[in-house]
Amino acid sequence: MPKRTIQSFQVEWLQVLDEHGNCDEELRPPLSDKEIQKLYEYMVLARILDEKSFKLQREGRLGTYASILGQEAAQVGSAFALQPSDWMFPSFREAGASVVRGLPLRMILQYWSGDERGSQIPEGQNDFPITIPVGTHIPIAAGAAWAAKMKGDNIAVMAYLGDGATSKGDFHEGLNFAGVFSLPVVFLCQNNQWAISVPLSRQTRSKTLAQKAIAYGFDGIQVDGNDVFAVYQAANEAVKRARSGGGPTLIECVTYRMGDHTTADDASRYRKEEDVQEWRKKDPIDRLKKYMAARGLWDEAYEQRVTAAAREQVEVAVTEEEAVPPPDPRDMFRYTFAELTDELKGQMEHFLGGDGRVRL
Amino acid sequence: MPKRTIQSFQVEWLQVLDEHGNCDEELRPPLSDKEIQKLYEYMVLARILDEKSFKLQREGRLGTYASILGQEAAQVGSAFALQPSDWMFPSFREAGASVVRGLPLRMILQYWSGDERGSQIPEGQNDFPITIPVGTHIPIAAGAAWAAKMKGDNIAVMAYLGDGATSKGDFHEGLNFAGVFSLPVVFLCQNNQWAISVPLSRQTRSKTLAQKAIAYGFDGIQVDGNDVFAVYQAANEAVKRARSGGGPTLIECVTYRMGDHTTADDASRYRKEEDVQEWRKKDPIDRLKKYMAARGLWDEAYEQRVTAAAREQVEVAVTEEEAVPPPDPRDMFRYTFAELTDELKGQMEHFLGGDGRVRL
Amino acid sequence: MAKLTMVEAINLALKQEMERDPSVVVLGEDVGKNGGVFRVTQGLYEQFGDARVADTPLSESAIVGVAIGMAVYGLRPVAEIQFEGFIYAAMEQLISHASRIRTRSRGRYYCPLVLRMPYGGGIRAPEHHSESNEALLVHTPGLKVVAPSTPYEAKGLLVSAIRDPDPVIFMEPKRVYRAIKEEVPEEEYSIPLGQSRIVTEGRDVTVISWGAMLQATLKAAALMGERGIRSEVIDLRSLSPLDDETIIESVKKTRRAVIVHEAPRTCGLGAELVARINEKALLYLEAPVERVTGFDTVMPLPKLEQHYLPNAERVVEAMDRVLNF
Amino acid sequence: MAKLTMVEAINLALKQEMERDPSVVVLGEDVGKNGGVFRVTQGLYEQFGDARVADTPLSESAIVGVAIGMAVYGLRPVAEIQFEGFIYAAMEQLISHASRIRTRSRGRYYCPLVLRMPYGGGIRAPEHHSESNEALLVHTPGLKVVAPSTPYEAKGLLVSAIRDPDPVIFMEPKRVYRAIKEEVPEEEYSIPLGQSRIVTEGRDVTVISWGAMLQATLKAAALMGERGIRSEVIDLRSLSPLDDETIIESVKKTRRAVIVHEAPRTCGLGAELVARINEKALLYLEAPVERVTGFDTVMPLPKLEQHYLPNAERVVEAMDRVLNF
Ligand SMILES: Cc1ncc(C[n+]2csc(CCOP(=O)(O)OP(=O)(O)O)c2C)c(N)n1
Ligand SMILES: Cc1ncc(C[n+]2csc(CCOP(=O)(O)OP(=O)(O)O)c2C)c(N)n1
Ligand SMILES: [Mg+2]
Ligand SMILES: [Mg+2]
Repeated sequence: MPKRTIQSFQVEWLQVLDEHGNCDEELRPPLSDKEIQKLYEYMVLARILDEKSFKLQREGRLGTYASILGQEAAQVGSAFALQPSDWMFPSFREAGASVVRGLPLRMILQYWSGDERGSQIPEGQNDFPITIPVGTHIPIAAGAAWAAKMKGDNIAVMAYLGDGATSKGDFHEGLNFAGVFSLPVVFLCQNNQWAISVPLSRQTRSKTLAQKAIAYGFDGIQVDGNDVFAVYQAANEAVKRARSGGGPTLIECVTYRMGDHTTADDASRYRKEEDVQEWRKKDPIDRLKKYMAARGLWDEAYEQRVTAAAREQVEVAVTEEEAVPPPDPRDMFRYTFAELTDELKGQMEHFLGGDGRVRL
Repeated sequence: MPKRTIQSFQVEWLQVLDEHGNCDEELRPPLSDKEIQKLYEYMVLARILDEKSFKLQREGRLGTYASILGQEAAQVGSAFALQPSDWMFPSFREAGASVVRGLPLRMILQYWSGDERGSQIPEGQNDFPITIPVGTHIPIAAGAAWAAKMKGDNIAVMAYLGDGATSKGDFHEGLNFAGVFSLPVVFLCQNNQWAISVPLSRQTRSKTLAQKAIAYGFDGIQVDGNDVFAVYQAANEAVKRARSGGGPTLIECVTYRMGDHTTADDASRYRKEEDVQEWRKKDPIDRLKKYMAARGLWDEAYEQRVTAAAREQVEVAVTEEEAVPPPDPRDMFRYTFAELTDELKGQMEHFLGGDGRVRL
Repeated sequence: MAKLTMVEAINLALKQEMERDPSVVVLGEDVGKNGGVFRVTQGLYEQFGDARVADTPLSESAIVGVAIGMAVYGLRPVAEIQFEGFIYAAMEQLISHASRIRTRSRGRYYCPLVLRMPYGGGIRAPEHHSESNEALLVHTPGLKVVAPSTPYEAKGLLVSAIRDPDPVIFMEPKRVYRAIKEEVPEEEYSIPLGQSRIVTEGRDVTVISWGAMLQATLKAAALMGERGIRSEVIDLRSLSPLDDETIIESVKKTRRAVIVHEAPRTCGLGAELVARINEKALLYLEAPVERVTGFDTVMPLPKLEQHYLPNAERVVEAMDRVLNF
Repeated sequence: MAKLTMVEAINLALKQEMERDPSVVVLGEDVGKNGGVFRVTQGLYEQFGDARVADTPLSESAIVGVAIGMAVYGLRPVAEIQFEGFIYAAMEQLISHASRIRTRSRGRYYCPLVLRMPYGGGIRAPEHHSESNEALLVHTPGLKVVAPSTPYEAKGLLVSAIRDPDPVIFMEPKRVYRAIKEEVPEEEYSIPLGQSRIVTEGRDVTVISWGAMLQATLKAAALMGERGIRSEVIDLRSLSPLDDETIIESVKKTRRAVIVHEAPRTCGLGAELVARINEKALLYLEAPVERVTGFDTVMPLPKLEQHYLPNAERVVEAMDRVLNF
């Protein structure tokens, strides 16, 4: 009579490009030179936008901002696997992924400047606005995936989340739904080791986040999140599996939040500079640069061109954003429902000074 | 450069006593003959109470009732592993476990008759009242375990839950907390295959519920839930581990809800009688009876004694319960806070007819 | 015309809307083969199949979250929360997403979701199965909240709710589910959201209620009628937005008002109605508006529930108070 | 006596209560080494260690659920929800358990839990970081709800909240956190729950507010004072239970009332106050009670928030309306 093993599970780790730029060509995804350069250019653009946003905040020209420094590969590599017809659900720290998706840079700045119009995603672009309550977009993404499946649309949905988000009930419920209904959705977790000041060890006792997929009966994989090839490879496989009816995947990108949590945070209160230093050596852009240089895809002139173009793009976006007239306060009311209710009409009129006061 | 396995997990299955009463004596927990008889007697009492409750409901003498038929071993075997100093958090289908814990049978009936006094657990008995919102007691149990740990109390907490409960966010958040803080708590899941009409396959895509523990970095085990020895063995190990600082365990008892979900349900709408028949052969009481008979611990005279005593106990409880005067409507107000607020005093007085009306 | 219960009327509305519009889908716990614990979705699974009538895992937050995703993607989900007492887990999805996706995205995305849930007491149900939590939802900007009071009303309002481009919480008074039958047309009709209904015209006192409380209210009005008091009974129907016009016009006429609801008194919807009457008709009032409500206590288990729930007697007493102030 | 900010005053109360009573423990996101995102728990981790000042996983529902379990087991947990906009996930634990364990178990178990949360707008924070959702909590029987308005008040009320045998939601107006300093005694004192406070006495009009809105209210009262209007400003303090006596006495004296809150208007706590004034002082009123509130829209992002939040100007206008009715 048995005490016997009835289930076995493995969690795999994928790294293609190590921190010195050494690449396992067998594992390397079949990207063209152009595509590799594109990955690099997106990462550079993401970083320059990030640096600029940080500076603007410090100058009082932007509100609270959440830096993506260090997470460029995780974001760019994963978003690069998406088609425009796929849907993307960001958390709140996805400027890099949004850049790849083609969200106008101006809108990214506009959002962080405290203007809802930054979330008015252009028609035809299947990106959801930023979600602030951690993890709550996960079931929504699953629902969109379910709708796509019902409609027979051949698309995948990608939902971004952090290590902290894995503790929320909505993570569990969303992934569980995705498993039960075998939905075309990829959960892209950027394990950057921190949820504000709370380290991963306080978020879970599990050794990996990838293994959480076991609870839902689908695959999880852990990848080097600073290796854009590994991220792209895993994301691409998962997205294809999703589109072809193979169901969901959880991808854990092991990375590090190099900056403060947001511009409102001071990470030196709770973590040591040495720990951050360790991760500087693993910089995702540096290692791709080394690889490209060795392959002849990168030289100083190229670097100059790429950074200059990125700077230019960012500067234009800043100028554009700062030229946008302030939002119309009537927008508070207008978008509450498809049609303004009598009640809201009354409140708006009162606000506008129906009884003699003018507030605009 | 690696694509390599970094984590491996196994889920084990434990059965000690098969459905024919064959026992693996090596695996059998070291219970005395008296204790084995005690297990049997508790199961018989639980079943007789259950049958009576069902009948009372049909006669209009009890409100909606949730039968435990078929789950006696899972409940009795697990609760038997607890000390009085341990804490127990039932879901809503734990009459069997409550019997073992020594909750006056009268109170079990009183609860299902729609009287809060059935939840006024006797002082000194560390049982939580029944929780109706599925799974929501799980974090509360974790919190009690945390408090016990902080206070240095050498106890374990056992929280009961069903297969349906594993889909709730609170299951996830509660087990995750238990893992992170290595809390002395045992999660005892009775996988009875159904959540009302929703079968297990709609609850999760995972092959076992036990494997969900992997997500939280602690052990899960699947046991034959109709085998009281296996359940006791797993529970006892887990409880001891908890008390000695070894952290939480998830135990999945594979069993079957033989009856309707509650007296308000009609299971024939959604499941086939054949499926139920299959499980009748696995009856937890029958198989222990067979084993005991073979060991000389059971004969007809013993059976008569045991059932007669159980019937008597249940009848006394029914009589007691039905003799209890109806609750005082003032109780609605009295227990809202430690002290009646002025507001509630006013409402109670109004209710009592302060302005001339008498309602009592 | 067939006489239907409210359960049957809602079922018919669902069936017809699903036939009309392939983007209407139903999801929730036990809504499939079992046809819902109250049989409201009976037959839909058989007619429309598993893809459009989906039993879900036991996850209220995800039921709402997933339905939001479906709605955003272009479907018209009708999700069920099995009992109102289990909606709290879904509050984050409702408040933080359903209600504000339109305004957050400045109109790019919106959320045509219907969330059905039985609510209210009086059927001797277990704890959490008898709550009346409309105020939490009415206080949430961006949600519409509807509570039908009769079978006819239920069908017409549900049709409007399903066709509405914004999230609508559809609160079904479970005590009425099978308590009354009414002629309900097989043909399509709809009742616009946002409008209350004058059930009986009268000049002496306005009595406002909704859902199951309408029955107690009408009974009280009849009792008062025997004493020559002509009550204007208003079925609120739309709890959000409120139909101020109907309410205020009536109070201006009767100069006296009583509000009846099951929910706890403090911060219940009754308070808002009093506030609006205060704001728009203060000088008309001959007496303080009376609230007949549940108490500020937890809804008790069955043995005490009849003491908690407003009944005709308590409504009559309140009417007496406003009439004899 | 030291002049402290509200953050410092709350911190001091926590420290002293933890010193006094070893069963007081603090838990929440970032409350440990980081000292809380607003630094309210600063230094506690260093003084009391990891066991009594615990950073938790990012799980609002479990933070409350676990704290309930601790409270039931005999501790006095003070849990933090980082921003009020994240409390919705914990509503099920609050409504279905914290508020009713005492009554469910008829007194066998109870829940001396304090849930601290910063609330309200005006600090240019992201979405969900500026909400004012007290009405949801006040509508829940079995919860006490407190909102201090100044540093002195915060310390005294928090001490009472921690010592209270029932669950108390302690809503901290984050806009006030560092905006004002006040003398706060180092010595132990407490302010009883359930009592409002008359901040300025006056005979012409009663103005009721709480939390951060008290500042705008006082400013308005000062402006009106320049015009010879003597306002009676009431700091509500205890949002549940309400202190009817103080409010009603004042309104009976002034015959005019204005209520100021940040939350959306419909079904906000203001409505309840109007309803109580209506019930207990209708005949004294010279004008409809005015509500100066947030709109029934989602609290906007920073670029529009100043349009949403009541300010002194809007309060003055409302006072003018009740005075010139
Ligand atoms: C439900 C919820 N609780 C708390 C917060 C406050 N908060 C914002 S980000 C954050 C940490 C998130 O950690 P993680 O998911 O790892 O994402 P990261 O910040 O590392 O990108 C917290 C606690 C929030 N936004 N939502
Ligand atoms: C949160 C919540 N949702 C829905 C319900 C209604 N309901 C009561 S029991 C039940 C199924 C529970 O299934 P499971 O956890 O497997 O326990 P079992 O009934 O099999 O013992 C449901 C859906 C509830 N009580 N709580
Ligand atoms: Mg993180
Ligand atoms: Mg079950």
